[in-house]
Amino acid sequence: MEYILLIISAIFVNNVVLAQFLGICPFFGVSKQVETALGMTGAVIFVMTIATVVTYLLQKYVLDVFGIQYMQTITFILIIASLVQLVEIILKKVSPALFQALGIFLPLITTNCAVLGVAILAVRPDYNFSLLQSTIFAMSTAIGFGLALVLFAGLREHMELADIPEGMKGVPIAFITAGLLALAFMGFSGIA
Amino acid sequence: MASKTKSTFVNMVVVLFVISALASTALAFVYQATKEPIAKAKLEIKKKAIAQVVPEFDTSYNPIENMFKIALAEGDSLECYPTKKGGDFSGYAIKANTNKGFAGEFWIMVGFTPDGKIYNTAVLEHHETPGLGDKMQKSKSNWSEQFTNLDVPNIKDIDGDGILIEVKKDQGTVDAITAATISSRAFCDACERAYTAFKKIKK
Amino acid sequence: MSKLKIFTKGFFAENAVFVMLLGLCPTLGTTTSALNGLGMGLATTFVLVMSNVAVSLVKNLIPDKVRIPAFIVIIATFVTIVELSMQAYLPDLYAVLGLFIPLIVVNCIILGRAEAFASKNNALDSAIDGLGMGLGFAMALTMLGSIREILGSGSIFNMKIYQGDGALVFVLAPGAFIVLGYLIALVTKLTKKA
Amino acid sequence: MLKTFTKGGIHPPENKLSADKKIKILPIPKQVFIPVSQHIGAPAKVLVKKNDLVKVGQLIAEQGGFVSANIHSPVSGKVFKIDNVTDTSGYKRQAIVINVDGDEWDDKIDRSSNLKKDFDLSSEEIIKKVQEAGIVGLGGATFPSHIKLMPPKDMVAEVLIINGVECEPYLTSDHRLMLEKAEEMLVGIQILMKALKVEKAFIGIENNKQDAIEHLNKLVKSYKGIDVVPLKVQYPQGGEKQLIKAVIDREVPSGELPISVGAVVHNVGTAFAVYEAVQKNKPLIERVVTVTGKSVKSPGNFLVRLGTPVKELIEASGGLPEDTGKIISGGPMMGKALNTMDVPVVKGTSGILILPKEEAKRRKVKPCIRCAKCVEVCPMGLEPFLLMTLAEKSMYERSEKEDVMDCIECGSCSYTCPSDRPLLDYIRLGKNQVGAMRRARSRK
Amino acid sequence: MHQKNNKSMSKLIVSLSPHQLGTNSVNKLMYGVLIALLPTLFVSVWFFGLGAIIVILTSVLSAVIFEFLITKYVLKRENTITDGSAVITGLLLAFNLPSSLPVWLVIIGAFVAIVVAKLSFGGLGNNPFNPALIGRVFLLISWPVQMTSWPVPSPISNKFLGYTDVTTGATPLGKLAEAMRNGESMTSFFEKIPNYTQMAIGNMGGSLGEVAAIALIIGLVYMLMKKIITWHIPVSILGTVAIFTGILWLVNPVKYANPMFHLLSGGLLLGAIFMATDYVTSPMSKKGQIIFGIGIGVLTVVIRLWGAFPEGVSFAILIMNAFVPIINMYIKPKRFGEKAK
Repeated sequence: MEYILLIISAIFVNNVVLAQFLGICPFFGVSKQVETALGMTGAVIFVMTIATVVTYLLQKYVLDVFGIQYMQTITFILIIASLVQLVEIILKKVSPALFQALGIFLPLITTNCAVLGVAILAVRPDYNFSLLQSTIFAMSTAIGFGLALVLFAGLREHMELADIPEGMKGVPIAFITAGLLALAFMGFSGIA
Repeated sequence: MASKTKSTFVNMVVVLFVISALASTALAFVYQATKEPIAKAKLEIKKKAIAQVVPEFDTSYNPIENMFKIALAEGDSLECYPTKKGGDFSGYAIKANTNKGFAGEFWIMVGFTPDGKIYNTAVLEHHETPGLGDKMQKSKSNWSEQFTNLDVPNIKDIDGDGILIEVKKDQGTVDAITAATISSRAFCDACERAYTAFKKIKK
Repeated sequence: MSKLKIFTKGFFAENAVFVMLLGLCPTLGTTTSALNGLGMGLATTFVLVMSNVAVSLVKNLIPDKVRIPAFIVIIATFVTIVELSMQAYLPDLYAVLGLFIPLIVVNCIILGRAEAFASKNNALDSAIDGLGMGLGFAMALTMLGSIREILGSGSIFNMKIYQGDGALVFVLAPGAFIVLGYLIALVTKLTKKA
Repeated sequence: MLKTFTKGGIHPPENKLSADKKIKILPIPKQVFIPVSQHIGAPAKVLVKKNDLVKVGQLIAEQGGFVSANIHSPVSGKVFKIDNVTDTSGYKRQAIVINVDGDEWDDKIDRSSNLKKDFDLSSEEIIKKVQEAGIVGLGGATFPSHIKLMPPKDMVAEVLIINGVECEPYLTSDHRLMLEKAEEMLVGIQILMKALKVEKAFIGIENNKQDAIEHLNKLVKSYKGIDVVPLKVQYPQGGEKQLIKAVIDREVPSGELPISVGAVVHNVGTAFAVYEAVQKNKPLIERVVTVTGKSVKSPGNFLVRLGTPVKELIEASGGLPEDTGKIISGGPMMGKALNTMDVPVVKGTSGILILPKEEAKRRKVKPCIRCAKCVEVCPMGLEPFLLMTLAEKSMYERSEKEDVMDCIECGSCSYTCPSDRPLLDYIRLGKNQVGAMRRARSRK
Repeated sequence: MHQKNNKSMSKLIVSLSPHQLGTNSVNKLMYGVLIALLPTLFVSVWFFGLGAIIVILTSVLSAVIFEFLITKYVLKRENTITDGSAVITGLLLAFNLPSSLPVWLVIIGAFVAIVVAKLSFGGLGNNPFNPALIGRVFLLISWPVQMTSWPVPSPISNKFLGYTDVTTGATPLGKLAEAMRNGESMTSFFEKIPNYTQMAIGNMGGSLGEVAAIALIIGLVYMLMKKIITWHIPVSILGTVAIFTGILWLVNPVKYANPMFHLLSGGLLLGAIFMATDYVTSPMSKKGQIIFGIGIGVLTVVIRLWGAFPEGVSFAILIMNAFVPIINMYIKPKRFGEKAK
């Protein structure tokens, strides 16, 4: 039950994009088409989960042990950057088609602050997460990111066909849409 | 213009290593330099909170150094900061948490006078909804003033559930923040937990 | 490019938020009030100037292939410095900005400027560029923060300007998106005319 | 419960003004115009030249390819010229113009009106006769009929469906034919069955032609294997795929022909033409045309020689009304608007409909409110609103993915749209573009 | 003769088929919806008196005025007032507000509904979210106190002039949320709320248009008869709520309220009949509409029972609005002759 709540909370209630403002850049950058949004979601779920596991272990068994918590930001970001490289290399070999589709977005994940943000949140002392909890937290957060991204991509594809006023076309209307989506997601608040 | 270092393997490793080493050194230095102020800043916050919730006390007896923990249940304990005036205990600042908040756990400091009255309260950390739940902060509204000088031992437990500090909706005496009953209820819960801890000290 | 132009382009022509759409997370996440927006903007400016200078100084020493990791390390170092200093000397602001301080490291503006400007220009120009870009960013954040604070809390820089409650939604996530959306539409319209 | 097709459909006001008007023979005009493209496929090749003398029923243009049809002279007289003439498409196309002189028929044609029931021909012989007579689908599609009688090698026809639906509002030519030439038509059906080697034929008739249903029901008893199937009134039931679904509940797969589900569909008019060709040696030189419209003085059904200018038909039914806004060749749903009354009646002309200005005016187009009514009525299960938007935004790749080519252009979407959006116009544009894209692809 | 003929010919209208159009029109559909809303309008005025009239008039008028001003002066497009959609948005917004809401808040709600949620996207037909609900949720989140003060209804004869001076009380759903949090049993809970008959005629606290179940159902029947909407969305929503709450109730009747209560309380009927069926923001295919309805039903119950807001219909509809493009993309009507894949 505790895990279910954690999952629901991370996906819906505290949606990483719509409530916490993390990962906004890819949210706007990779949301023009549902298909690419789905691909990006896959990549983020993968990177975010692994990154969180690795950084969690690093925090508990290196930084905390040696009392050098101040190295957190620097080590975390390096780990995430190298992980992305690794994913890129693996993807290139395993699924060239997917690589083709995601190639340009993968480097974006490095600067997807949601990945670093979740890694940092997962080791926050007041959460006191276990490794399993951290993993679930990261994965659910990534799914929440994907959910928001895919819904948003659908809405934007829909708007491609709509008659948006000149001044609102493109970025402005995308923000308004995101705002209204966030408004709708407020309905989930308090579920716990 | 100096020529660019070539991307040979040795160069790369050396450069990265040097940069990382420099960065760590710089950080270690800054960390050392800020360690004291950070600790002080944190202490300051705590001191301020304690001073807010208990009557004036003698600075000769440091409540932070004399902090002790009171266990409420297995793995659940609260910190208590006792203060003295003229040699006697004059107040107890208890740092209490609750997980019944609207947005998860929050922390408040509750000060008791030795006779069990709440002297005052202060919010330490919270994630309640801005504009609603955050009205429990003194800076946002005067809602929490109803806890000032609250004579807890003399509250009648109307519904007989053993809980004294409750909002009116739960047959208690506290007016809830409008449209933020959950936060109000959680605040009461934190106070109740602090009071339970206080009673244990008295024993 | 004249020094003045390097400095001013960050305010309008290449404003990070309104035009380039960079650094959106802190833009939305920390602008619940004018003061928070300003604080975040200045913290970012500091990191931006320092990392720009550092990158431009060492640019020739770094082999191309490890350029990005090296830049990230440099940026992360300054971010951590800001984080520690803020914790020490501005604990209240730190409590509010919280997670977004370490996240400056992934703010695309900083790595972007390091890549696009500092790695190709001298230290002075890079510093001016960083300052201009940073202040432009800070300006955008303060603007957004002010609007949200006025609409959401009825105050600006914590000074009450009208009685009663504001529209809470502007303090929350939906309001942030909506205000920024209209703001970008407005800025685009104004700059297009000019 | 009456049978009908299950997906989509509309029920526009029927307006069958000329349903009880007997077929009148229209006098032969002074001059006829015979376009060489009266059918789907390649134009026929002209066999006559200026000043040639021709008889009624004489071959004047021959089949110009596999999918094409012969054309015979509907009149006797002298070839005046071979020139470009505006036809129902609104374009000028090659046509043979004949100045009429008397009414001299080819000797082989049996002009008597007695019913000839018996025939003793092989399938191949029938098909040859049909082909020679230049018979095409008379329901409006004008697909050469003999091709439909020759299923591809790997497919077998199981059932013949005769289209007596006439779902277009106003039109009554098929209705009258079923009443007045029922026996001939039934013999024609038997000939078609023989040609296709099928044992079973159904005549689908919409329930609003009760008299025809009763009449045929009486007669079919003496014809083996033919059944009348009354259908619920619903447009576009006359569409081949819809009719097959309604009568035998089979769905022709997207992009395939009816024969893929074992069905062959012919119009009642075609069945009658087949009778005349096989039993009377009479090629396709005349047809029944309805002239109708609310403002028309005396709406009626006429037996008309092909090539007769539309003007003559209109004169015969009381002249062009004052407030005429639109003259349509065909019905109101799928017909073509004419820009002149000089166009000739051709093999596919089932009716001439005259709409008053008030009804002909285009309504103001309003934004799509996404009410989904077009989706509801589309008999092909398409999403017209989307296809229109995609065409508007020139997104043809997606149009193709959204099955734009399945559209049968029945117009139900435009008819039902509360915002009066010209859905079908844009879908046609999409179809054209996708068609061009496909051709370009296959060239590669 | 030839000349004259040509002249008359040139007046012929040439266009592509079809040449005959149906009698559907946007105005007719919109006015149909308005007629269907009349019974509810009557009941709300009956129970909430002057307050209802003030809120409804303000909402409708400001919606229409905002639509007029923005289309004319900002978008510079053709006037769209006559299509009736702004009136419906205004009326539906009013039906989602308490009768004691200050006029200035009503105006803000109408502004958000019309300007932010509708015209920013290009007006009728382009908005992805239901405008009236966006207006309502915006107000609910911004001014929760005012938005959750529900005047106690009283028949018009008793207290006609009761706009500012009214007693307020919680809605049955608000009371349910209380009871559930306190672990109160349903038996004692049901003693505190109006009985089903009272609930069905609308004698309970709540938004203007949500209280009268019978009036709303009359509207539904009218719209179904006039073929303005089909049954798919309302039935799938109500069915899902009934089944979902029914299962919970069968499992633990002490803890969970019965389906009847859930159907009659709050804005469920108003939402299912008038808000979710909004053409613009609902899926195009029947299958899609059913999925949409089920989604709304499930989310409504989840938010009602476990969320912070006592009523979840508005949020549920808005959340499912966001799913509509995806639903439209993947749930296609079955094509005729579709080949098995």
